[in-house]
Amino acid sequence: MACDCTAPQCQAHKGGKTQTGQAVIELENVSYSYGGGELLSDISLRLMPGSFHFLTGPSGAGKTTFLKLCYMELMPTSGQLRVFEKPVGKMTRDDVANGRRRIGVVHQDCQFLNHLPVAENIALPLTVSGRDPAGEAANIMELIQWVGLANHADVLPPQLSGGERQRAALARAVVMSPEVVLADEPTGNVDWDMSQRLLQLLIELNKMGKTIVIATHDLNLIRAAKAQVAARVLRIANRRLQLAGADL
Amino acid sequence: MACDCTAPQCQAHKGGKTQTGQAVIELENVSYSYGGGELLSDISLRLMPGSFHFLTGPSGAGKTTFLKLCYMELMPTSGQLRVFEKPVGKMTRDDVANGRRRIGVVHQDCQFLNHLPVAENIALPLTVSGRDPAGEAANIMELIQWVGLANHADVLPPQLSGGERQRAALARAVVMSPEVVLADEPTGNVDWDMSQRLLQLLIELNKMGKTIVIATHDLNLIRAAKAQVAARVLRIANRRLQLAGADL
Amino acid sequence: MRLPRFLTNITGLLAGDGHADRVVPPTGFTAQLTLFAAGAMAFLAVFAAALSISTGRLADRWSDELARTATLRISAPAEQLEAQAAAALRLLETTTGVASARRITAQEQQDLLTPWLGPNLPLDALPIPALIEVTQTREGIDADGLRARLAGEVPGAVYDDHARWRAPLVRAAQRLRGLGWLSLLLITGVMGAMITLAASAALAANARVIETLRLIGARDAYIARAFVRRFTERALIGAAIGAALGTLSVALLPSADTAGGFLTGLGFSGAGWLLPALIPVIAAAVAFWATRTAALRTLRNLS
Amino acid sequence: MRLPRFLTNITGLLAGDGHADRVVPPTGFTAQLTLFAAGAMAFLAVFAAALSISTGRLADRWSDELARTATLRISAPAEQLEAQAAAALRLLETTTGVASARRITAQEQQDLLTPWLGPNLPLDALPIPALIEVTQTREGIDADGLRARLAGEVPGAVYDDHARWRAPLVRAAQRLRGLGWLSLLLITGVMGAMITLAASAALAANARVIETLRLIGARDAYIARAFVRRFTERALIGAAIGAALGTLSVALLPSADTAGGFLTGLGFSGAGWLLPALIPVIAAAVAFWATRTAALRTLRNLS
Ligand SMILES: Nc1ncnc2c1ncn2[C@@H]1O[C@H](COP(=O)(O)OP(=O)(O)OP(=O)(O)O)[C@@H](O)[C@H]1O
Ligand SMILES: Nc1ncnc2c1ncn2[C@@H]1O[C@H](COP(=O)(O)OP(=O)(O)OP(=O)(O)O)[C@@H](O)[C@H]1O
Ligand SMILES: [Mg+2]
Ligand SMILES: [Mg+2]
Repeated sequence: MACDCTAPQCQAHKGGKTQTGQAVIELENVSYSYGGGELLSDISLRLMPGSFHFLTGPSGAGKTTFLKLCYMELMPTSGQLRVFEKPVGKMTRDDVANGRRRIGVVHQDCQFLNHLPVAENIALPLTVSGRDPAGEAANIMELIQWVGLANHADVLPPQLSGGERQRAALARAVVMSPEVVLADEPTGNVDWDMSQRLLQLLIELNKMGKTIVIATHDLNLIRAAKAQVAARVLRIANRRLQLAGADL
Repeated sequence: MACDCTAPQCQAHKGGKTQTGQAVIELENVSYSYGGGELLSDISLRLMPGSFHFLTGPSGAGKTTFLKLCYMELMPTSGQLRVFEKPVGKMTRDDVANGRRRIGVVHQDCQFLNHLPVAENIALPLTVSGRDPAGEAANIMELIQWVGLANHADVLPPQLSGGERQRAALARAVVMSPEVVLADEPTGNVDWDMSQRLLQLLIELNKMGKTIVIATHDLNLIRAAKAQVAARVLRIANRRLQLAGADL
Repeated sequence: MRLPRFLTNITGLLAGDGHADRVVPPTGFTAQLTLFAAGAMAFLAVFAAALSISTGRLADRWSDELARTATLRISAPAEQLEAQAAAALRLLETTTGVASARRITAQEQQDLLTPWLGPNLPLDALPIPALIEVTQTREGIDADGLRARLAGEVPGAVYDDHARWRAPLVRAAQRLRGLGWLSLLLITGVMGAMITLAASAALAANARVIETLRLIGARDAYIARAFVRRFTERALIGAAIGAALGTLSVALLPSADTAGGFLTGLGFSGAGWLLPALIPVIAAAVAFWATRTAALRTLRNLS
Repeated sequence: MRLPRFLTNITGLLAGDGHADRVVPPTGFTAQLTLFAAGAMAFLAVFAAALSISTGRLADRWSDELARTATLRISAPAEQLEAQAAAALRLLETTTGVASARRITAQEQQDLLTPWLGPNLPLDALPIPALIEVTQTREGIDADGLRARLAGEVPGAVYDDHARWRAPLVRAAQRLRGLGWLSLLLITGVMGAMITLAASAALAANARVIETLRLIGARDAYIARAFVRRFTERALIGAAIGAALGTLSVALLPSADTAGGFLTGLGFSGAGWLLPALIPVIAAAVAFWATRTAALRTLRNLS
């Protein structure tokens, strides 16, 4: 079973694809608050390997916060969060770093090292995990070409346009072929054709068995994806996570 | 005549609303290059008071660059650019500053002063132009409420979500009731309902005679606007600016 | 309604000496750095100033006292001694460069010689020479000219300008004075460079703020003024604290035995205590200039 | 294809001492600041070290030479003089704290007195006292004990340990030495604080870089190492340049007339010239510690 929400409609949804084994990310009654009132309350969810989820909800609902919990930038204020079957509370800082190498993230505000060329920024996850980017230069270049940055491989990030930054961020997120890709509004600044290309990349990865979560406001993107994979739509509203399926 | 493009189809488009007087921003055979090849070539356009334009084009085409020319962050590498009837080449730095007070801008990467609360950031254009924000506190608060940030007026900008930043940036752009509003992808990170609210704000301003230019990839937003105002769509592709009307 | 706090902020914005100050982030490491650099360098500068003033005073004293006293020794048969001494005193009266000349009394002579000869030696009974103490004016005596005149008029007189003792002491004192000024110069220079760099670093850290302000229509003068005021203030406060602590430390140093007179205590004297007050002024001036330059440089790169 | 340059970059990334270094921005004002702060403070520290070593040497010399010589003056009727002098020398031989004792010859005595008495005084004919020059060991002589013994055995002897002359000179020298060490301490302290602050400021300027690295899966040790290595290097280079320039300046200062012997020139002697090499080591150690602390502090705030 791909999804294990507490929301009642959840049980109706079964994975379109056979999914076995343990959840890669598992939330059990997780709540989160930045200090004021609770932003996310009592959320339960199991992200199975090979599943494809969209995450929607009004601006300020907590989508980014939810993703930050998933890649351990934030720790739940209550509840149990397990990433790759390990409770985050019991992880050392190095465990967290190692876990992140298995999760590719596109942040909403794409941050790069401004003194390194785009290509090196995209290869950075390899570098920091001690792998040799030179050995994978051909793959990296193919990836850069796919996201349409071949002409920008050796410029510095501040010289990229808004959409180019998002594409570079996506390329960096997938360069390690991570088991999970969390993308926060990855197509907010790109045109429709490019967003289809980027979606294609994520669908390809999903077909290889990777878990994909995309936070987005773009309903057209969700429709386009649903035509190709068994994507499910999660919706955050009023501090809760719901599975929103039929209404799309 | 609201638009004076060099593109042939341009002549076919007449303003839906009577527009008189001089163009607020006028480009005459303007080209721009960041140092490599030309990014924008030989662009001519007259933005008339009270006109409403969308600006589209693939990611990296030069939309942001075009807007930067309009608010004088960049200077044309060739051609004539007049802002409020004054050639930018002949402006002093203080002329530029004064000109910008008549132009509200939503930047693609919304920058704020991170040490000042959101409300003060929104009021900043008043402050730096020597006007007294206290005298307009009621108006400012109404604006903050309209963009849905009433609960975030006194938090610091780093604590805003992506969409909240965009809304704060739009509020800051319009707080002075500027004659021109240039918005670069102002709805890339907000949900559909909110984007309608923001569009409403800009349409309201347009009805007051303000000139609006919105760079966006969101075709639904353009459709929604066209249902309400006589909006025209400019498209940047292959270094040229074209008026794309019928195809939407 | 969340209005109240917002209104308070707006009011805060209006109060004080203008809105511009609020647009500059109040804290951060570069702010601390500016404060500390100004403070530490001011502290050191006060020390260096105290050192160079003290050694300057010392050098003056040594040069003056040693260079401006000389001795005339008159050896002659007892019956001629008084006559020759009187002649020598007359001659000295008409010599340019002599401020005063005085016969050393027998008692003084006895005191001087006691360590060597013991208290029991009957000096009065001995044909000991007469000694005249000569104090020179600032211009000094032409020693060779004087010796030539003495050879003619007071044959028994030997003029000793203590050159043998004086030279190394004066050299040493002048050297100390030079080192003092050198330290002061170095430290003031380092203070200036440090404040300049700290201000530049702080300004670079605020490049985004400047850009944002410029893009929403702030004039150069407004932006520059805001930063210049804030940074000048920081340098002034930092240097004032540093200079005050430095002055306090100098004042609290155990004072040297001035009775010994050989080396005065480190410290200022009289109006000299006001000198440290100059240091914050210099620091503020440097900060003003550095911040202005850096701010305008940053602004020049923005259109 | 744009591949070649990209490949070169990747190769550059692999070359040298690891990838980690490249993730730290190489320039910027805070980098310059670290370099300059380390350099300037090292320069001043070398000066302060030279000052304190020179004054230390001076103080040693003065204390030693002055404190360790004394005079014994024996006034006695002519027939007893030789006997008493011999007795005094014997007594001094058995006194603890006496390194050597020597009768001053008549000629030496004459030379000492000439400035006061003239060359013609027939000293041999006079009942002048005998003088014995005493050199003390480092432990010193118990002056009161010696005087008591002398009163019994050599009634005509007066022991003069030059205390009257010595005290202010020794005080002055020790004071100079103290000031030298104080300056060195102050400047080293300021150097440490400055490097710490500069490193913190530079690290704060790189907070984004650290955050980005941490979020893409870099381990703490990797990030800290990259920054620590870079900053330690900067402090080391800056301080090495500063110390070298300082040493050069000290060496180039016109050397004082050591023949005068009163105040030696500012400078190091012998192995002392190696002392400035310590300063970059201290600077690097401070930078290492400061950067590590600041980096780990920054990282602790990130999950
Ligand atoms: N660091 C923070 N401190 C305090 N509050 C925060 C912080 N970050 C976010 N918030 C608040 O938490 C709420 C949710 O933020 P979040 O970024 O998760 O929203 P989102 O769903 O991603 O919105 P958007 O679609 O606009 O990006 C927002 O109201 C925001 O103001
Ligand atoms: N400062 C710069 N220096 C050099 N090249 C730049 C700079 N800024 C932008 N560019 C390049 O100019 C091109 C156009 O950039 P621009 O930001 O105008 O695109 P855009 O149409 O706004 O794209 P997007 O929809 O992705 O925001 C891009 O290819 C970008 O890489
Ligand atoms: Mg978000
Ligand atoms: Mg853009």
